[in-house]
Amino acid sequence: MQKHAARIAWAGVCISAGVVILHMAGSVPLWAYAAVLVLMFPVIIIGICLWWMAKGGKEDIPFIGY
Amino acid sequence: MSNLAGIPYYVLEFGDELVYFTPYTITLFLLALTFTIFVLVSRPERQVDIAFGGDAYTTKEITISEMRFRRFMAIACGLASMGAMVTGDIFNFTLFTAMVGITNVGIVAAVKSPHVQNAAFQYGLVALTATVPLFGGAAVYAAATGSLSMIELAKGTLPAVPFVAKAFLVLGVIGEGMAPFYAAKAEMFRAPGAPYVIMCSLSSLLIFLRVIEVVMLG
Amino acid sequence: MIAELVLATVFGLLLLGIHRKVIARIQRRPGPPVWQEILHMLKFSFKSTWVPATASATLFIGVVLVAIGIWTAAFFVVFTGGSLLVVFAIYMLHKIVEHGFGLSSGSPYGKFGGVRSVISAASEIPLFVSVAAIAIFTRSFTLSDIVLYQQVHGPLLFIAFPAAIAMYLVILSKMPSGPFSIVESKELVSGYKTEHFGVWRAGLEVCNGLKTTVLFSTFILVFIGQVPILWMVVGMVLLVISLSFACALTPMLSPFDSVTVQTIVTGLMLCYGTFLYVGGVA
Amino acid sequence: MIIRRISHYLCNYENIVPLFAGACAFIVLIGILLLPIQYHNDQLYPKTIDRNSTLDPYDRGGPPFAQATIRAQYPENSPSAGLVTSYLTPFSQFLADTTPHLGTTIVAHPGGILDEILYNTRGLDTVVEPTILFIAFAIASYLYRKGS
Repeated sequence: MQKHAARIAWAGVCISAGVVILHMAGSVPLWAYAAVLVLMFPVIIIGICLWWMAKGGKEDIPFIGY
Repeated sequence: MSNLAGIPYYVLEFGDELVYFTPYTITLFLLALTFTIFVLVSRPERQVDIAFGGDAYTTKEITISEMRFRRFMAIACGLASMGAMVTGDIFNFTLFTAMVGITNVGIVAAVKSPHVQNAAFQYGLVALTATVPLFGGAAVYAAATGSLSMIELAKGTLPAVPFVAKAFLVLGVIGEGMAPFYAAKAEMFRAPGAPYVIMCSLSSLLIFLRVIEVVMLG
Repeated sequence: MIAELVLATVFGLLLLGIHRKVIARIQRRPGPPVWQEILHMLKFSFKSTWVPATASATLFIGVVLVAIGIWTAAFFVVFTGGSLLVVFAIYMLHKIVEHGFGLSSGSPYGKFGGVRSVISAASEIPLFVSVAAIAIFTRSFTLSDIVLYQQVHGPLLFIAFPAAIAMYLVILSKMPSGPFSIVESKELVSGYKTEHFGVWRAGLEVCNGLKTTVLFSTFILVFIGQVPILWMVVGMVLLVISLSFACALTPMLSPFDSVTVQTIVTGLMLCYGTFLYVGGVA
Repeated sequence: MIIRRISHYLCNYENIVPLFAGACAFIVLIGILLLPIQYHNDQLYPKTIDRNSTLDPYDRGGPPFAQATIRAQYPENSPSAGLVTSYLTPFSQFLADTTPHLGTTIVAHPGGILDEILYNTRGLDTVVEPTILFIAFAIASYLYRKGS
């Protein structure tokens, strides 16, 4: 699970970095650059968080009161 | 005010009905698309009910046939709101809006709770009535300007749209989507099946956002 | 631009921390340190995480991604001086995110939070009236045009004061522990956030930080105009302090009262808009 | 307090129907006060009504299978506009020629009329309209089956 998340996060980082470089080189217009970042930013954040999170327990029913 | 929500980036022709994308409509369209995909792939949650005063709790299960029907309605609702987002024709917009209204009732019609069904019934009455101002508004648009195309209206060469037409259109959309009258909609939201009931709220917000753009044209 | 995105998130969380601190000081509590919200975000991000057994898993996770995604988009729109309508469409669609968070878990508390968020959807309508009022003056919805207008005619804060008040109220209704924050009231545990713990909550915090920065900077851009970045920061801090006073000194309204008050504000704004439109001020 | 009373009224969902009806009445009243609305003569889909035609309400003019003039908003998008004015099978044509009654049933009649404007220039409408009907039937039939 965590290895998987790390891979997703790295893929997101690589794609965003690629688009940033391409945008600086002038071959990607601003709107496409923004669109890619809008898609990738959530993925990167959740990916990184899932990667460094603590070991998970077993899933259970939701909180239903004290 | 011609360049209202951005220039149409892309125009798709269906005869006299143009489908166009501006930054505004494309944002709304993508949101509708995202949530329709969620409806398509996600299973409903099992809603937990607590018996107050004790530790007991029960989970509500949704039967397969109910789930299928509600998913179908929710997808139809998503498609209708996508259509309403991108269409460039007043009459077409009202048709899609009417479809949103009817699918919204359909989404909760299958729920077994009488409370939810009562609310859905009241909502259905309003949605039914709202078609009168909705289509009436479109008719006044056509009579006063001679055209139904939003792109033509935005050019500003046609006569100004009368205030009543805009008011009718907004009133119709409010009735179909129940935008500020949320009491009934909130009761409908107590129904289990999160991905589907979210579609009710999403579609009504979206058509409300779109009608704001529409009334600002012309 | 990814650096700006991260900075905006952290700064938004800092603003929320200042918000908490000022409220605490007004109420004569010590309050948490101002960077508490940032620590919060980090803390949640390395807690153990899973999806509740009763949840609708795809929606449960997907809505977190959507929450961050829409505010990233809003950030870019503000950053590039795009259309004000898009920013506010995203603001309204944040409601859907709240519904998604609340309803997807199956928890009754989350459900109540989601239902309250549906009730309070009327609160966003003053916003559109105020946007329309602004457009009557500036004849455009793009932020860059609004900024240009203000360079010629002075800040809109003085020209369209009622619109500023309406938008201020709208921002107030999104702040935690304000008079209109019925979705986060404490009898619902954490409202729609109840079931999103661990990583999912960290994602929600990121969204909140970004949202705060975007909304505040939009307010300053629209009503004061383009100012140097330092003054922008100062303005945002002042804004959050004034909001904290409003939040600390007013009780939370009951759900339907909150809706009624906001509907009345909408009615007043409609009168103002009609007055501007008919009077032909512009 | 007045706010408390208003919100008490609003929170009951049985009150939204009268509320909406009131809003409709209010807007209609404003509409009546703002009369007259100028009718724009340059209409998009003009229609001349020939009361003497046997196809009376549906007759859009022009002989079958010949080109008629149809004003479209974007004529370049519907190149075949006006080519099909009305389509009648020989039997329908016979009925139309001999009796004055075909006009009332023509849409339901097999081999009846094709509404040029609807099908040729406003194609998306014709798709959405039956979809609404279909959805309504689907809801009704589901509820019916659920009851049994």
